[in-house]
Amino acid sequence: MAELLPLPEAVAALIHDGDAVALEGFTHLIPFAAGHELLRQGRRELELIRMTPDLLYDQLIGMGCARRLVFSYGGNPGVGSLHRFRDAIEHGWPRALELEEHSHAGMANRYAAGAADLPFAVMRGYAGTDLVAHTTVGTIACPFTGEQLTAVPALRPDVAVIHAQEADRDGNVQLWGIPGVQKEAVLAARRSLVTVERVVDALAPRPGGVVIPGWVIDAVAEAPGGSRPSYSLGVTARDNDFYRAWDAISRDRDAFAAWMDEHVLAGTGAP
Amino acid sequence: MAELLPLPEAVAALIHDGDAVALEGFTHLIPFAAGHELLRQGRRELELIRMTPDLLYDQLIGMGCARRLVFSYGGNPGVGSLHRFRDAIEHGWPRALELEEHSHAGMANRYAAGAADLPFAVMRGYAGTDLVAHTTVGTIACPFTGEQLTAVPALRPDVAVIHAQEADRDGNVQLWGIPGVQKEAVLAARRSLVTVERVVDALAPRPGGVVIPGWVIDAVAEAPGGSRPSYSLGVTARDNDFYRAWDAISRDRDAFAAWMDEHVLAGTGAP
Amino acid sequence: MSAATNGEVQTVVAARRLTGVRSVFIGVGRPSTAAILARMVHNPGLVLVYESGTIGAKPFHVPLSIGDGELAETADSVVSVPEMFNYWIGPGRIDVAFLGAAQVDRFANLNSTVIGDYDRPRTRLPGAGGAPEIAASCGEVVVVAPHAPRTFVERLDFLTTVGHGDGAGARERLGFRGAGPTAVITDLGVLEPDPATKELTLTQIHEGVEVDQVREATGWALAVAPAPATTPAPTDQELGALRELSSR
Amino acid sequence: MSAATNGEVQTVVAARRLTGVRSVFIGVGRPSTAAILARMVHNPGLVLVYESGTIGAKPFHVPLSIGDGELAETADSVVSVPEMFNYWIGPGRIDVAFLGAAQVDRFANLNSTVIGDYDRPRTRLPGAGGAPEIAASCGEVVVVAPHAPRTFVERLDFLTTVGHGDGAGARERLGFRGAGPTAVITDLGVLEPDPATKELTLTQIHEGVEVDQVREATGWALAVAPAPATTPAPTDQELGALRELSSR
Repeated sequence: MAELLPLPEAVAALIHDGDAVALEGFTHLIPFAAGHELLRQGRRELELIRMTPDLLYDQLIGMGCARRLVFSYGGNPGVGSLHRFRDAIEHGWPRALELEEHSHAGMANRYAAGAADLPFAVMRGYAGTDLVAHTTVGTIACPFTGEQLTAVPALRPDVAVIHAQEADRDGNVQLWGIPGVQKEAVLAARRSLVTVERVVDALAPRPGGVVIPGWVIDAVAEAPGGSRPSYSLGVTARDNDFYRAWDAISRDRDAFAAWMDEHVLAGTGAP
Repeated sequence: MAELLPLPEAVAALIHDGDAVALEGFTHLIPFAAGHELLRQGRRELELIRMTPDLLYDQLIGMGCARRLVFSYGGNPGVGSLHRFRDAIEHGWPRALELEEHSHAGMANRYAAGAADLPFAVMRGYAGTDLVAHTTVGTIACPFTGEQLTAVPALRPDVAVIHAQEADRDGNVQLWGIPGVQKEAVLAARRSLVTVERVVDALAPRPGGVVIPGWVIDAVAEAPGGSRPSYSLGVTARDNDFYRAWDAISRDRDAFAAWMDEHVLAGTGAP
Repeated sequence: MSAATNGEVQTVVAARRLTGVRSVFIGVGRPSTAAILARMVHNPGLVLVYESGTIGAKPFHVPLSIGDGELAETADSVVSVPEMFNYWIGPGRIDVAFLGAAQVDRFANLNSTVIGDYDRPRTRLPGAGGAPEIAASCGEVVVVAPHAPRTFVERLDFLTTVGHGDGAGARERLGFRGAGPTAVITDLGVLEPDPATKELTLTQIHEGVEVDQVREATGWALAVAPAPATTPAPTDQELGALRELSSR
Repeated sequence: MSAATNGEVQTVVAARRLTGVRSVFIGVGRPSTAAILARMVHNPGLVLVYESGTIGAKPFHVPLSIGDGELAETADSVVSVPEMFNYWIGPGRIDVAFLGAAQVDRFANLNSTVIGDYDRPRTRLPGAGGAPEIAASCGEVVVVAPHAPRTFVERLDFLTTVGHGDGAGARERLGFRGAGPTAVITDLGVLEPDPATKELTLTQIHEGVEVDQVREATGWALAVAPAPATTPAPTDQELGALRELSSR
């Protein structure tokens, strides 16, 4: 049953050094506030899992808290490179980063298998690519037709963290807009934390609303604006200017460190 | 692209003798009007596919249009037996009925595999039961853990028929309330027909709304009340009294035939 | 208040079993009545899950079908049938499942498929529905069935749903997640699997019922606990709530 | 109106390619601009599908990301990422997919993973994203890329996405559903796979571009059609709409 906790307490209780952590949200609803809290608490040696690392993982990687990254697309959408991600992979700065790389279809199916508590998922994919030699996939034959298909191993993060528009006082969560893989991530993970724009007395059913019952969530933390510079449809807008500005901030190691000191570590919680 | 057609034309165009036809709807939104039209047009030798045969398939089976039935639960929910279904299986009346029987989990995964155009789905199920010897299932080993799991073959009906609350003039369909396996059935089938309570100028997004774009549907037919005695949430209510009354109507072959003559074949379209 | 019928006692015992439980998976009929009663009396926060995809339904009336509109309208979340089985039942997220059956054997295996031969059945029953996977995966299973020799049989005509298979260790060999049947609640008493052998044992009888009467209603040589408990009579609150619910 | 730049011509040619097409799968950047332009000028009913799960999006602005709010707010249907890949892309429901890449080879295979060695890359690129399965399954693929020797290479540093593999028959051997790349649209012209060998062949050049200029911008000995067509200049309507769109 979800406990309503202040964000620092929720992060302290649920995310530990060395954990495999999936902070999910597909462009929309990226849990920046939770990621920043994790940085302020100095979590280390994390395995970071996320389909689209985006700016949040660029920040976590640049700050050196990740040992390993599991992902499928590491870019600044519509802008260009994630410079901290590149610096870690190209130059090992601030530390070497182990990679496990998949396609989007592979990652989505890995989460779905995790949510179903199956050890793997079947799909068509990866065939003929160099990814096969550099990641974890298998082949599997259909027992009815003999057709060869691809198997991907289930993802079972230690912790999933997502952001949603609202929760009620029992910790039932509702998100709407692009749903991504957030439900799958929560159901696949051993523990889960949901940050929300607001806590309400009762969830009003919404078009496109995805409701995750509180009894499959460990903690809910109120974090208004907690997805900025990403967005929470209907509450905040995507800060596309910041996504563009990040290119310059993140290109230089010192500029990055200074920005993180001022905007994240100082604890304002602003992006 | 969905064509808006009168129901008789849609049924004539899309459903042929000998087809494998899935009329879906899980308690809710059962496409009775389409099934009755199919009876009036005298379709024969059908393979009827449906998780829960319900009263509609009791009627189709009792009228002798089914050669084969693929299903997972053949009861009158909360009332008891489906007497026409039983009579066909127990006494071959009005004709013998070939069965392929699964569990709900198996059928749901078979539809999902069909919708994904995969030849099979992986699940945990059937293990240890007598169903294994009487249906089509296989076993499959996880290529990563070695765990033995169950494989079920994809369902690819020739035609799927579902009922929804509304469609717009481009044939985009919206249903809400219990969604069952209707989206999967439409996506798994080669052809599809959706009957709707009403055609509207524009679909207004609804809580719980499942929208199926018109370009994956072949025909949409307006059929107000077309799910009765099942129901269309927010438009009609489930006629529980009729479900209870069906027990007596269907128990006797002659009473059944008389009822069908009067209420279905005469063309009133009432249940 | 008039004395409780054995059927009412059966429902109340089933409802009591849901005290302190988070979630219950239910079909229609008595199990549904018991679960709604539990929400009224024993466990107001109980999460009702129906295989139609309604999670956290709060029906005011006992639904006739598992897909009545009231279930969808009052649920916390309504999901598709594939999601229900793959994301909710399969991974064992539901604590207790209530199941019924036409035949139950001494290891609480269930038949809901046929009486007689599969290909030429004397009585064709509805079939498996969700039961095999529900019984394999939910935290535990409570069977609710009327106590009669034709129901409690020496040998099932068809094994639709595995309870404890051929006894201790069977579920583990099949790789099942849940604990399996922990109780069979009838209109005469309660059978529970022996901790060592998993054979159903009469551990509780309802007021006014004799042990011999239960033996006679059972199609095999029923194991009986040294001193079966007597079911505590339904309280006025329980019986009042049950009757009020049934009258809605 | 001032003359079209080569980049504008590239966008217009990509947009024209969507005439008469039902659905297109697009990422951000020029492909997104081209698809929105196509809805404005060539194909008002075109269904735009983004991997964020938005089906039938009708953006007024060119989105910066594939998940901008406007895409969700204007879509006919918004689905989860697993559903997008499993129910929509994998079964080949989308007619055309626009893809970009850092490297393209003579069989229209694509690299968006690394420049240099995988374990010690000179340049780490974003990675596969949805491209491998999109290219395998969508009806056909149109590659949109800037024409330069570092992009059009003799040998990919990493094969992220299969176009035509090692030539004719490769896709069939891999069991792919879609036809694969049918065109590579650059700022200099259009390359199309030879029907027999699947090797990319220059079949069309933009106005003012010389064949030799295209050869020099290609890292392999480029096959050239006997008489490459000249791209019809963007019409005033096309160019006006494109510039108006870009200014929104």
